Amino acid sequence: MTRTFPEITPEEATTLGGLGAEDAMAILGHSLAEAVRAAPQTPSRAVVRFGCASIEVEWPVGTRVVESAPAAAPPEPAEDLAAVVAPVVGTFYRAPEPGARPFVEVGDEIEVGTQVGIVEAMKLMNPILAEEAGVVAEIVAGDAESVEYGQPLLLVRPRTEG
Amino acid sequence: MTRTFPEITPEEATTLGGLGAEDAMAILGHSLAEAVRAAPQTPSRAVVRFGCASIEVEWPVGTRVVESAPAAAPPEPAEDLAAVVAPVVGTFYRAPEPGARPFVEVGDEIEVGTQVGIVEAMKLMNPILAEEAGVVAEIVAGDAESVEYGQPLLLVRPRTEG
Amino acid sequence: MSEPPFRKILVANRGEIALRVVRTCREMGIRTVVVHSTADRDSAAVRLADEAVQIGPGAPRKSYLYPAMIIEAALRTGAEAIHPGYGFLSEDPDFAEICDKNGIVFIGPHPDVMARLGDKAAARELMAAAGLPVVPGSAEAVSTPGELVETTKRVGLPVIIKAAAGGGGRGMAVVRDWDELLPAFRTTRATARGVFGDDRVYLERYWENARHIEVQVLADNHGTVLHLGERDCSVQRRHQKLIEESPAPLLPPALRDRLTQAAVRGAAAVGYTGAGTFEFLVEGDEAAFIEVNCRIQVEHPVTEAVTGIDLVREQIRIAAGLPVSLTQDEVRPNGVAIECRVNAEDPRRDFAPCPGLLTEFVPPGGQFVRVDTHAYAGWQVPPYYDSLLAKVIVWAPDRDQAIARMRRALGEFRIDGPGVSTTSELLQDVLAEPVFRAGRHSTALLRK
Amino acid sequence: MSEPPFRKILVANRGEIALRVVRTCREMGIRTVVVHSTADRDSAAVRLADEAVQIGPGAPRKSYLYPAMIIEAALRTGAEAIHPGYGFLSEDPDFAEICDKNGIVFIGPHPDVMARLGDKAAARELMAAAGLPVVPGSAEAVSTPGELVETTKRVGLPVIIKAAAGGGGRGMAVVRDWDELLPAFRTTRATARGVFGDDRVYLERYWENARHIEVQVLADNHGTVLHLGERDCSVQRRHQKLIEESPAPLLPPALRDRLTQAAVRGAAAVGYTGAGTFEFLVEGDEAAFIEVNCRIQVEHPVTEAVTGIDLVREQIRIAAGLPVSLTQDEVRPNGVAIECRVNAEDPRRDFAPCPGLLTEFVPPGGQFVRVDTHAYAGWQVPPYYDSLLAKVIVWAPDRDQAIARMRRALGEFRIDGPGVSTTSELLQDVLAEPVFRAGRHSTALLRK
Repeated sequence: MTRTFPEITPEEATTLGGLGAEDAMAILGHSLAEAVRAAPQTPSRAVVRFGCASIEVEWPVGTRVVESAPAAAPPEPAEDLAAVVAPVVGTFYRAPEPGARPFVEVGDEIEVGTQVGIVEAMKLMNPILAEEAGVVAEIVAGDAESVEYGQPLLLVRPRTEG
Repeated sequence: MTRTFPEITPEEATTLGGLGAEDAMAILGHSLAEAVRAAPQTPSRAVVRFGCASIEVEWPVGTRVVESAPAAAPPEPAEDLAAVVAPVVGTFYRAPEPGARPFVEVGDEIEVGTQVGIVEAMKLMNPILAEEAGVVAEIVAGDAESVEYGQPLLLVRPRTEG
Repeated sequence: MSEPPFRKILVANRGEIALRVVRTCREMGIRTVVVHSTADRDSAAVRLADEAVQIGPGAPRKSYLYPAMIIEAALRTGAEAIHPGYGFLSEDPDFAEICDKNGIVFIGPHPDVMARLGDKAAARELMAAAGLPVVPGSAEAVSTPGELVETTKRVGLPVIIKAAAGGGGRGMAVVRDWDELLPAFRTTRATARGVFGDDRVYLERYWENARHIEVQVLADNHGTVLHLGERDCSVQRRHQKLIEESPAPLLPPALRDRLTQAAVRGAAAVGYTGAGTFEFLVEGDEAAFIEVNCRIQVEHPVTEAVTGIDLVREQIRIAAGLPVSLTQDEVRPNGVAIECRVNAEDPRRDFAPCPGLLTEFVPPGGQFVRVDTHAYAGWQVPPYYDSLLAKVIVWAPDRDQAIARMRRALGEFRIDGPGVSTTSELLQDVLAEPVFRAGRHSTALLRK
Repeated sequence: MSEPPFRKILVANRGEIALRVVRTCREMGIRTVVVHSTADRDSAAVRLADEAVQIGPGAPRKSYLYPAMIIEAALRTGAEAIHPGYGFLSEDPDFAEICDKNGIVFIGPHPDVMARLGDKAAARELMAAAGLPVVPGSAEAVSTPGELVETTKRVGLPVIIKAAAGGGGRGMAVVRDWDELLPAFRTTRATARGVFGDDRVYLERYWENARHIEVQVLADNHGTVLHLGERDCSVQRRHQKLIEESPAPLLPPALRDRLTQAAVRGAAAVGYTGAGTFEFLVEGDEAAFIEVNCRIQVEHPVTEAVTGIDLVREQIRIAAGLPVSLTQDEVRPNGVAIECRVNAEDPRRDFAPCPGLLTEFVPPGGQFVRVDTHAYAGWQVPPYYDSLLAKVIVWAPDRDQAIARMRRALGEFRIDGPGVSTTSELLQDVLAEPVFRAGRHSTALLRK
């Protein structure tokens, strides 16, 4: 009766920093509550962890027998999008040059290492490469927009492993 | 039902990338509350951890099992003693004069208005009268002790009303 | 209210000094941009600034020591000038030059002046040539064991070996015996290479019982060089200043005049501009120049308290080409000021920094007490930076009252948090020490 | 360090002034006893004091206004003197006399002097006799409608009717029309009876556009009477001071001299001792005495900031029979100081006090800013007392810079809590007001 939620490593936690750690944690916490509410039966234990932070709940085993719950369809899992963040302060460009086709569009399949944009800083063009394979879900930074270190540029729905 | 979880080092604790710890804890606490509220049953144990700080709640097993509870003797209620407090700053005396018998002793039955002591302030003898009927349970201020406003002088076990 | 000298200034620092600079900018009607690492996202300076730009992760190399990111942030936000605070890039001539090349005013001396004074052996030569007394030592960096032994013979033991590019008490070793000489030389060079990326070291006579006295100068681009009196920073732990005060207790007036005049002469000789500090060692009637700090100092508030001059304001005005706003005659130090540095360090673990969550943080207040701090209850002290939590500065008409006031102020400071310890008790012990109260202490005070 | 003038002082007050007094006592090496109500059990003054005695419930009548309890606490703890702060029993000659009878030094003027100056009509007579200019008005308390009308005819409308025993802006009414006169008379008397237990009222000419200027004096038992310059307290809301500053802007030097000399002369004439304040109205070149405050004032820090003198320290020294610690020549006011009172009041509900829990409380800090406050995050503002949360005092070399500094300081003050509002925004609005910035405002500023 143990449900596992994806663990996030401290390294990921910091790279997600740009996404807003607060938001991420709120989402995770919400997910826990949602999962508990959605489950036909009280779990024996649930863990949510974000970097060094964790929430952990244990329920006594077998105390509540749910007599009538029909086998409901499993809840749609919360969308787990990965953010590609700005590695430097600079200007984000979606395309290699003005007027050219953007590196990627929403819906594009990308691989690890696919260039998804440029951040120009101190006249240097820093290519932004995907660190995860998947599908571009949303492009959150505007073209030619000023970005800070760690700011999300686009969101990727990671490819599911099977 | 208790498991041990890896300890989080201070180094890991700081990898949350600047998220205010207060905010983090607030968010975590919220999530915990939500999770508990969401479940139809009380958990046996819950832990919230942020770095070195943690909140840990355990629920006694079986407290909410209603149908099988035998008509046990009602639990002894937490002793609800009433304090007689000093109405002024001064010196507390247990007896009307040095060497005389104290107004009351532990175990004495007292009525509303029974004099239980004196607090001398500005050379005025303020009689201390019981405001509740009952039995003297303890005399907490020493004879000739300096007392503040509101300081308990003696404790009374109120007479039960039936 | 007159026009502000700049419309927008970028603060390239963190902690209390970033907040300090933002405060003066606000008072001058100048908008501020604070650049910060991810670890400082919730800092007091970021909260108070008009704009904030996150430039990198917690590690200083990738944020506060990363010139390109800072310049980029300045260009992007339209900042006209950069205030570097102290530490980090504040004394880096290359950074000052990059600012210049990008059309941004660096609030500090000219890069050439900084470069010349930044090499401590060279600075000593320069000041000796300007007629300042210098500690006997190596004329230049010592690079071979032969030079080392020869110089040591000449100046006599004990000696101190220092990194030419060093600062903040790091990269220093005191040698009292001949057989410690070569090992100390090797260690210091290794440290210097590791910490400052420059393994040059120099050597000077070590004064066991010297007092550390420094002179604050202000110099503008119009030929004015003022001094704002001296500070005594003799209470040090491993070359880290703990307590600073002005004026220096028991300093003979003639010697005080010699030091302040030497500083003014030295600053004029190198074409210094901005706020700077000339550091000296004093033992009895002897005094010797050690180095120049080309920036605002941690302890500048004691000078502000006795003179009433906002030093950061003067720095900004000078950088904008304005003249210093007063004359030497108008600088009239009054009373006594003392500063104590309250660090998050654990005295039981040899003063190791102890970052962590501050659950309680109530600084002292009231009459003649100033607190410069970026900390607040609920703040997580990050592990990446120095351990300074707060500077407590008091003023009083005389030194006895100032010490009593400081003891009162430290006594009411409430700081708590899991695992957080501070230097407050050590400071209070020093303030109660008879030799300190008599003003007869030297840098040896905490060496026992 | 010299022997302290007392070994132990009892502080018969609460809030920021109790903390203020405890701070000076600590600096002087004097032990402190703070008496407090149940509502102030967790107050900052109680925390900092050496001893605390709970003397009654939250209601002032049964605690801070209950002489027997305070005396009992003093005798019990062996306090040699009582500092009454401001408000409560600070100007009560009976209380001063009870102290005296019990062998306890009351830190304030002699009871007779307080009694004579406490009756405001009598005080005006006294000062007129000493050659001070007084506002035209009733020579004594006005007790019949006939006297009322006659006096009003003589001084001319508008007039202000004031409780003889009043203070703090209560028991006052301005009358602009004849038909308002009798109703105002009745109301004021009723208020005076209810609030002060004394229905005597007097009447004086009301100056519509006057400035409120007061002179701080210090007088000892050795015949020395000093003045420490003046304060301008013209920014008032319903006779409650909001902003105070020193020196008074645009006050002609000759008029300043007249006022300070009048205060010194008046203090000498009545045999005043301790710290006291002579209040005047000023309109153009005309000036008139209004009253004497026989205690430390809320706004004393502005005088401390420009003179460097700890007024509470002088009060204590004088009460112990010591001479004032400096001469008139040594009093050299420097620069400009401004104080703003940050009250827990709701501007949207006509500035009704709003007690409650402070969830966030981060006072400003940094250069030349002083904060006197007893509040802290997590503290519950009790409903029984005045709404003062904090006094923010700034110093600067000139008034423009002082205003800019105050705006900065108020801007960084973080106060939050469910239901807690403050006067901070109103203060900032006043600071931005052109007429205030020009120093041309009068007590009419907030009357619109």
